[in-house]
Amino acid sequence: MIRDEDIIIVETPELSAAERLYLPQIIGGMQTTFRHLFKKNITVQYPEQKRELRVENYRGVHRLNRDEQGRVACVACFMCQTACPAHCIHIVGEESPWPDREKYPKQFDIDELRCIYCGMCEEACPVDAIELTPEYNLVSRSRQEMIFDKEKLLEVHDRTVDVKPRKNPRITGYPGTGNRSNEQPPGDDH
Amino acid sequence: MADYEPVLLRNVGVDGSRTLDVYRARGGYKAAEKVVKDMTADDVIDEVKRAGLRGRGGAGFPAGVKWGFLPKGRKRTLLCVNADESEPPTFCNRVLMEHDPHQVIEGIIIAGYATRAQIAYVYMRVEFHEQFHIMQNAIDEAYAAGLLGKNILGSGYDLEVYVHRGAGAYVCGEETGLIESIEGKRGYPRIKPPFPAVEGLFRMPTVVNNVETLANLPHIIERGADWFLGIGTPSSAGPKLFCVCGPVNRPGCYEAPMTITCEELIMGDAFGRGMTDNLPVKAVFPGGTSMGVITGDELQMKMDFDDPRNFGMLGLGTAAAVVVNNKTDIRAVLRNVARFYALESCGQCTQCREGTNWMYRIASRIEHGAGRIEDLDLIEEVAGRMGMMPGLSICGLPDGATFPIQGIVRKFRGELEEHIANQEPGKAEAVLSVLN
Amino acid sequence: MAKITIDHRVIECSDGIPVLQAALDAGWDIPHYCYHPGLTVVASCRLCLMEMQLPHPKTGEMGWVPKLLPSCQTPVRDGMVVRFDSDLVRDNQKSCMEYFLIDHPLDCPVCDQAGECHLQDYSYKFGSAASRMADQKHTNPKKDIGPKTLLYSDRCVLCTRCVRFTEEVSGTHELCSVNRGSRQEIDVFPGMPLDNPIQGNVVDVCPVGSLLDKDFLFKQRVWFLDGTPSICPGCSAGCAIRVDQNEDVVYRLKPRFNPGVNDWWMCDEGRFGYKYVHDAKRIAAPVLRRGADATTPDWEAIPEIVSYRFAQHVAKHGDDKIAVVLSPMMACEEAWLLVKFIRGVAPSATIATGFVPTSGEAQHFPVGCKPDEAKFTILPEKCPNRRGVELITERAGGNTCDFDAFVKQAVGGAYSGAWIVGGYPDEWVPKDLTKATKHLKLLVMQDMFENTLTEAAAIVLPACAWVERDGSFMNHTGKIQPFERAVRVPQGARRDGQYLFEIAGHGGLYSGERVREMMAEEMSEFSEVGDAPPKPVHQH
Amino acid sequence: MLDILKDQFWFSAILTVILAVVILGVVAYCIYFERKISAWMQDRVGPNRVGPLGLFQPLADGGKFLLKEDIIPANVDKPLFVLAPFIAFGVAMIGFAVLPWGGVVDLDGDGVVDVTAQVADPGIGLLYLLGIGSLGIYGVVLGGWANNNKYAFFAAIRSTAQMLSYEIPMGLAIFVVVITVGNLRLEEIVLAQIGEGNVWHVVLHPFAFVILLITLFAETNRTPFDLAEAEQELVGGYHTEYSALKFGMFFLGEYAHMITGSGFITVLFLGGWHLPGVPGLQPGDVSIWAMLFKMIVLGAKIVGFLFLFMWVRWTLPRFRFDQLMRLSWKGLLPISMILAAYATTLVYLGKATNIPWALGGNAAILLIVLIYNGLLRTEITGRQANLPEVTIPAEARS
Amino acid sequence: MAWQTINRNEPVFDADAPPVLSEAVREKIRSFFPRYDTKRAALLPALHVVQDTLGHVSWKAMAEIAEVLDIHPSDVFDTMSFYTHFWNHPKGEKTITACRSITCELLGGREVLDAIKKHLGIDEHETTPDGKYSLVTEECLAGCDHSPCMLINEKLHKRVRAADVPALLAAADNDKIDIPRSTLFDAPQESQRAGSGSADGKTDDQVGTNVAE
Repeated sequence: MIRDEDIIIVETPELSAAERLYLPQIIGGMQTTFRHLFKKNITVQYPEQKRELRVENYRGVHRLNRDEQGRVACVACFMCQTACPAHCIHIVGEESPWPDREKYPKQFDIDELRCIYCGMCEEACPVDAIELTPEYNLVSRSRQEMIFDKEKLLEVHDRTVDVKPRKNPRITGYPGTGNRSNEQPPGDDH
Repeated sequence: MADYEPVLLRNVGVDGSRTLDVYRARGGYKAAEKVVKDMTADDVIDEVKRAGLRGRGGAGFPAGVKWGFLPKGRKRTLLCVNADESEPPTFCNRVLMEHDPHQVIEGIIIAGYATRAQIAYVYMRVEFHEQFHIMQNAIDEAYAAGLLGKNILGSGYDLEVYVHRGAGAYVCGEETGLIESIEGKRGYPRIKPPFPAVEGLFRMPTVVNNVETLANLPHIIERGADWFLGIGTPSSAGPKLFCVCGPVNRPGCYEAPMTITCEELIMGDAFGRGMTDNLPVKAVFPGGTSMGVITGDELQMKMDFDDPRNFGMLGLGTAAAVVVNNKTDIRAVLRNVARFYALESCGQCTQCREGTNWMYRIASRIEHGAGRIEDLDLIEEVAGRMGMMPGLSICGLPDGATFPIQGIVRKFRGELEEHIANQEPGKAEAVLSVLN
Repeated sequence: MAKITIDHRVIECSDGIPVLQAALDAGWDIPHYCYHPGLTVVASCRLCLMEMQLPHPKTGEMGWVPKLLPSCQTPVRDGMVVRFDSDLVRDNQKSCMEYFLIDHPLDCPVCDQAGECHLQDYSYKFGSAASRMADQKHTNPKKDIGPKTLLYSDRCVLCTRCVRFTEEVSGTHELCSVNRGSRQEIDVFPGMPLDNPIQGNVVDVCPVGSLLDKDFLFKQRVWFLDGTPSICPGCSAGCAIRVDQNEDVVYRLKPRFNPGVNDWWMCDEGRFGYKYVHDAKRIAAPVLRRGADATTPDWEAIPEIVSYRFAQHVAKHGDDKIAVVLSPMMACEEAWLLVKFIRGVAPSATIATGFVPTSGEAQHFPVGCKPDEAKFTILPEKCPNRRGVELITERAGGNTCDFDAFVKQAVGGAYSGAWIVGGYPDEWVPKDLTKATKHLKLLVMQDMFENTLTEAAAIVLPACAWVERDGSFMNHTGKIQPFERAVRVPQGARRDGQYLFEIAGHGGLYSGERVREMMAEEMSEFSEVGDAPPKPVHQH
Repeated sequence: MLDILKDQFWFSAILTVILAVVILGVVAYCIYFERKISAWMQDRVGPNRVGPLGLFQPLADGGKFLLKEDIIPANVDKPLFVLAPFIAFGVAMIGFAVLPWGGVVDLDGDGVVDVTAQVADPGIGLLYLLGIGSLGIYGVVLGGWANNNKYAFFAAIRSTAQMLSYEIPMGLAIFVVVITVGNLRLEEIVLAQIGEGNVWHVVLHPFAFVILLITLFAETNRTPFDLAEAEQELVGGYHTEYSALKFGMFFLGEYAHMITGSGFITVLFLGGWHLPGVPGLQPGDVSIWAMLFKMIVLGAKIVGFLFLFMWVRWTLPRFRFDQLMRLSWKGLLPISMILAAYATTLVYLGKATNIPWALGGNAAILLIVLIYNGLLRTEITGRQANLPEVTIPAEARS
Repeated sequence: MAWQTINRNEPVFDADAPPVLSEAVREKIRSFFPRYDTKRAALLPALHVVQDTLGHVSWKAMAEIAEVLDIHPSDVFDTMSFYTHFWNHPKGEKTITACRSITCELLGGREVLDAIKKHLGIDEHETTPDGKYSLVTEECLAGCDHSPCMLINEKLHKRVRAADVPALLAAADNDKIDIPRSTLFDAPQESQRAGSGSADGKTDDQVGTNVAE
């Protein structure tokens, strides 16, 4: 519901005679474009040149983290699959073979082509098992290759293990998000 | 009160007081004979009602009124004798059964006759080994003398008395818990209504009375209600057994009218005779732990059914006082009390099952020097959220857990805060972070 | 009927039911764990407490009781006033929810109950955001308490519904609570696991994720599942069930409240008996045989082929040499359509009721009770609609017979053409009937799995499992209960109802309700079947 | 060899071949430059992968156009579907036939003019151009129709309306030149701008030049008038369903059209191959080298216009259709009518080439336009007046 | 570890082994039936008798009690586990029940308990390796006038000091009471106490009927 006081009514500005002729504006615009003809290009020649990512929370290829013992950290809770708006995650859960864990993913597929890289899976994950790495170079020769299975996602983790994706600090620290359980949940600032 | 002549404890100290012969020689079983031969059941109930005998088990409900709740056209009545004395530090029933079992049996006969019960179960806690043998021997004696069994004293009244031993559960001292326990189930208190008087043991109308209550009956019948009312105050009439223990010079069980004060009980010559080493009193649990705590400044409290409420206590309870001297760390007391209820909660109602245990965890953390100031508020709040008074539980056990803990935290908050302030800095956080 | 006031709203309810039940029926979401309408009241979870006005013991005047009362245990009285929306009540709920979670492991992500867990729901609705419990949690072990059930005792809230279920409904007493206080757990006696024919219900009555089904364990998260109201075809009791499926895969069956039939329960046989639905060996396409070669015709051509073959057969051999066997696995509507078709092409064709599979005796629960006192019964007749097809056969009039008679006559060569409907999950064809195929020049076989009859049939039509169809079953008491389609048929197949609808000469899409309307014109029994399934009186 | 060239027919034939090759090349590189210029204007690099500086990009594009699957969707009008791109491209190409590329030429230096550096020099060259130019729309309309696609059809209808609207001011602007010169031969029009007392028509009739320029944008479907292929609302417009070579034909046609249009406006207003005061570019210079020089000059002027086309495209946004119509009918048409009338008056007065008279008239018209725009056109008239008035509460004004 | 699963499908005793309850014991249990309306009510007496006879109530004994009382073994397990008095694993010949009620604790109960632990080298709910002593604690023995106190089997020892503990435990008849015993709940004559070691030879996991602190 929009409150009345939030509505700002903008009136159409009155045009002057010259403006109504449009020509000065057109000429002005053409001057601008002409000037840019001679400006320095800002293009980066991508495969040869690579630029540092300026955004820290760039959302690129997913990775499936490993725990301290090198096992997949995922507990197959399907939260990411539930949160995914593009329905690109497919999990098959199974009883885990390890004594300290109840459930683990027998199969974990992400269709990177379907994915819209919104990062919802990352937010939804209760054990920080799925994360979006800043890796943006994602190419393949077939659609099949772009469906990343568990092994491939773990490989991404091994490759990017040093990168700690930066997350929205407001979201971290809910009780039950693994290692941060003692922090107070957000609440007052709502 | 030195001139008070003990009634209930009159046979204590007499040689062979446990035997039928001695008991009879000292005037025993006259009341029972009078009742079964000359009185109707209603006469007995009226007399007891008139005497205003209030239950000695803790709740103080008038015994005669309780009997009056029995449905009129009932076929059978069962009598349960509550000898499951588990409340720390109460031991007056033990004293009664140990020294004068026949007095209890006579009370059972009178109560049984009044309620027209054919069977009486004496539910005795399992730790009373010696008392069980004494009681059972006395019952055997009574059977042999025709005081129990078929056709008591030729009156045509039949009463079987069975001793049923408990197995270590405080909650079986609650009347419905006791009933469930006799039925061979876990001692879960039942939801009321229906009250046991309507539907109790084996779904029959049942009366549950405390040993001490029953021990009063022969004297009421024998000496009359007026005599009974002449002792103590109108609302707290009759003789009462008081226990006093802890670091006092003469711990024990004493009989007195309910006009004495707590101070007298501890300091009086006829009673506790003062504190060991004359240390000041820090706190007293005057009615068993579950009734709550008073400080050393509140010793003027009268030990009757009403006055304790003015001191933030649940009631008189079992009138067993445990004294804490000022050498004692109040945190240890808190933990001990909390542990008792955590371990004895039956686990039926959520608030009690989880709350008592939570309180114990907090209390033991505080004792180990890892408390936080907010823990005091928390433990007080948790304590406030249980019990039958706000309607949150089936039985009164959580009320009993509430009052001592709330009392300790409220009345000794300064000391607790001081302890917390003086404990090793950061220990609470360290302990909590290890825990989680 | 009593009139009571809850939160200023006057509701009418039957006398003597608990206030909680009255409030639930009237649409309040009253939190509760230990209360279940099918079990005795223990009033131990203390979550449903409300403020109430009760008559004063002495004056008889109505007045507010100063304490909270368990609404599950207080029966309604006329004129009673109850307050649910009050600070006292909310306060209790909030603290109570905190207590429930004191030792709870909070492992919702791996808990199969998450999504339909009342610990979650109530925490969200009535609880507080954070727990103040900072001390170490007590962890109870996970127990394998039976061949089909797991017990996660650390998630348990000790409502003891499961224990009461085994005591009061199944009467088998496997479950018990052990220890006391906060160390209390649910357990079984070692070596006497929870293994009775209706044990699956303990999973349903469990309001939290403590008792879990091994069959469903970790298979799906419940929020992905879509439930469809259905009727169990396992026996002729006609238990109302819910089919939970996701993407056309049935993951589990759950009972639906159906007063007088199955109440809140269902048996394990029915619960786990749906596995054949996803059997790879099912017949998924029609087969047309001419001599040795078999072809798969288009579904569009089927009505014409079938009608033509029957018409030709009637012209050649006469219409009294044709028989139709109606399987008790069929829905009433399907049977009716088939009868209509056959009577259309061959008015004096014989209509026989199909093979009725039976197994053992009726099992009544609680174990050892008298049949008329049973709270739940598993019937020996392992088909859902014997009475339905019998009714339709009877109303069809003309030549009818039962299955044994049909087999005898068929072996004797009384028929030269037959349409036999199977659809049984298990092997069913009697040996004699196989022998009779040599007499049958035209055999239309409608079945789910290959058997000797489908091998001999000229036309094989795939039968579908009940979850793929819609229609109605008539249970052993004669109650007609509709069920809905839950999943789509396997690729290549078509719903029985649809092709029978077309073969019977109707156009458009088949729907059970539409056919029932047609049936109601001649069979009044079917005029009021289309009602929605009864509203669940109790949600969990 | 030379003798054969002296024959106008063979000369024209060879010229045709050369022109076809050159113009196709230019068209192809137009696409390259279009992309390059747009990139530069947006501070990018543009195509740079194929060959040095990306110069082979047009070849790669052409290869792609040739090799891609040529889809003819079901339910299209097949003959028209196939025909439309060829019409669009072909019509744009044949416009070059009448452009006077290099004046007259004396091939062997004998002082006798041998041939005209023009494929054809019809007396009605200008009319030919106009006619052919209008035919260009045929490709668009047919394509849009044949697509059997509602967006394409919308595009076709739009094009038709647009073409119809802009041909009138265009015709009137050309009329100004024609009436001034009094001849329809393009070579003559060029010559009329050269010599004593003659100036380029752009000096004489700047207003007419501007109008012709604007209408040319519309005629060639270039931004800001490319409503026939407005991606936002019409997917791809008339060529939605086209792919591969046929799409390429449309593409090439558009650029060919641009080149034709540029040549056209150069000839009409910018003196064709002439540059004042530059030796070798005067009517008297008839050597073969002068012809080549003239051709280069004309080519340069065309390239200049092409650049202008691109420049405008990457500067201005697309018009809305109602704006497009309003501009034509309410802006260009009245002005061009006044211009035409004024030019006619000048001719009648015999002051057709009198610069002060001509410029004075133009200035007066500009004044009228400004006065009308700035002072008079304050009221909303016509159907717009019936629109409900939006009232804004006083307190909401900020 | 919540994830480690206890398997309850396998029996913890051999069903074919000879019964652990003799006919005399069964008869003793049955003798309680007339006292109560239901057979089940004889469960607590039965458990007392069995614990008296065998020293503890093993799984097999529970199953046999259930058989005698005509109830399900899980009901026996259910009820038995509620009460702290019953042991489902073998206990020592003498059970030391130390009181840790508030009174005893105020008067040195903790020191006594520590002394017992130190002397026997066992912790609460444990049994000495020689099977002689088991140590448990009780919340209150109702002997507060003689605190600190402790029970050794049936004998209540009053005003125990930590220093007395070794001597007290060493005394041979520290569990003898000087009161004529009633035989009501006692084991039938012919059976002897099993002492340590369970009758079915199996030790089971601690589903403990004794609530650990």
